[in-house]
Amino acid sequence: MTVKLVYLAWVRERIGVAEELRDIPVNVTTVAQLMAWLADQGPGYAQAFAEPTVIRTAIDRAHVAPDALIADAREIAFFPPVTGG
Amino acid sequence: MTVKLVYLAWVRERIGVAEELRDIPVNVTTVAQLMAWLADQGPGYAQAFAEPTVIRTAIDRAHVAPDALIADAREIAFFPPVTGG
Amino acid sequence: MAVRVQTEDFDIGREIAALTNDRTDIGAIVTFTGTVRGTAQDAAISTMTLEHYPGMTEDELSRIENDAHARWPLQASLIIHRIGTLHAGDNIVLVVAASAHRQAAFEAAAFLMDFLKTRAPFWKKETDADGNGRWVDARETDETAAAAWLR
Amino acid sequence: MAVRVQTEDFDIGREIAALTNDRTDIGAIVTFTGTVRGTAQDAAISTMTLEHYPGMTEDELSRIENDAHARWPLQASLIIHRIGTLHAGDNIVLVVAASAHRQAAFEAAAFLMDFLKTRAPFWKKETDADGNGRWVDARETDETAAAAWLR
Repeated sequence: MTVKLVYLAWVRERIGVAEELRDIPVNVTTVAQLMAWLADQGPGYAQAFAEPTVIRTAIDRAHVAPDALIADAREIAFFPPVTGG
Repeated sequence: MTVKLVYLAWVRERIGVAEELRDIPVNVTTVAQLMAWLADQGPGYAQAFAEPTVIRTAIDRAHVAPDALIADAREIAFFPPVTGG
Repeated sequence: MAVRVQTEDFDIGREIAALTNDRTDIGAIVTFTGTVRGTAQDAAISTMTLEHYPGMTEDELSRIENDAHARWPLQASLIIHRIGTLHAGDNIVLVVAASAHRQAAFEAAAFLMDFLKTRAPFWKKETDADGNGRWVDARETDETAAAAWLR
Repeated sequence: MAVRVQTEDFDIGREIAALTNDRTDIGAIVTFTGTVRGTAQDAAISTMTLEHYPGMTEDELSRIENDAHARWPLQASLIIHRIGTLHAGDNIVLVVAASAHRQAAFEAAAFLMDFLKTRAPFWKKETDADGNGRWVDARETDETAAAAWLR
């Protein structure tokens, strides 16, 4: 499955990429599994996903929980807890 | 004791007077007693003070309860529950 | 801290600017604006006339404002209340509370309104299209809201 | 109902006027304005940069606004959030809730802010006078405030 991945705020800074298209292995089915898999993709990824419980995720621009399934996702975004307002 | 009495909103309309100086009998010592005494001063007063529990009172421009003493008051105001804002 | 009783309208943007200008310690500003609705109990209102008790009004509004400052860390506050004859859609009252954080600003603004509604000596008289005047009744819910702060 | 994400400043008085103009069914308007404070954790802030997630931001703000309209009888509402580089004293966010009565307007404005703070994808980075940047941490109290509405 090819998915557009979006990284924001310090997640983006650590990875050094704002967005990318990635082929996700078929055995990666949840958000939590995807974060674990991404943490192995290089030093920046390892640093960004070092504490996965801190990272928030949106699938197709809506918030999801770590156990959400990524099947059918077109765009998955990872970001720190929001701090607007 | 001579006191300035102030009437506001429909209390004023019923009495027909906005303010007046009155000599208060010495046996009238509380706000509640003053309202009862005023109710006897004419038809407008009787109408204004027909339901004394509805009327609010201020002594020298601060809210007081019906059992407040009127001694030392310079100005006593009677008015309906407030409806500003 | 300021209270004003006036016949003229107010400009909310200008009032906020005057309160916050050149200050960098404010993080949250809450305003409440009360306006004249066009209907009351399903009947059209032509005009609303606001009467007050000059002298006491300013004292009472200042007491309410002082109470708010004693309860919350406020950087600034403002109460403006109009008097005289108003029409549907017109501004009646403006309350502003400014603090470092939003909870204090929200709570203080609500507190100011709850006590303004139940303590400040203003009275509203509505007049319908036929010229019939009616003094607005006080609302039980306003007393309940104010009493809740004293629990 | 409207949400806007913009780099430009906003004029609170003009925004309220645009929402309420020619309407006589509104009796209560509550606004919340968030501004950049000059210090954070006792250190002076030189600039604050606001980043967001374009596309999701507008969707999320609209969801929050819809939720507020489902909970309270609101005649109008507005959310404006600025992005880009801001300085101490600058406006960040404006929320407006208009209703017939004040309790609905107060509660809806606080609700909009509580969920904007915890759901809308914005991130703040503070830069001090030496050019050192620091991402602002999320506050536990914001999560608590939002969760209280869901009880």
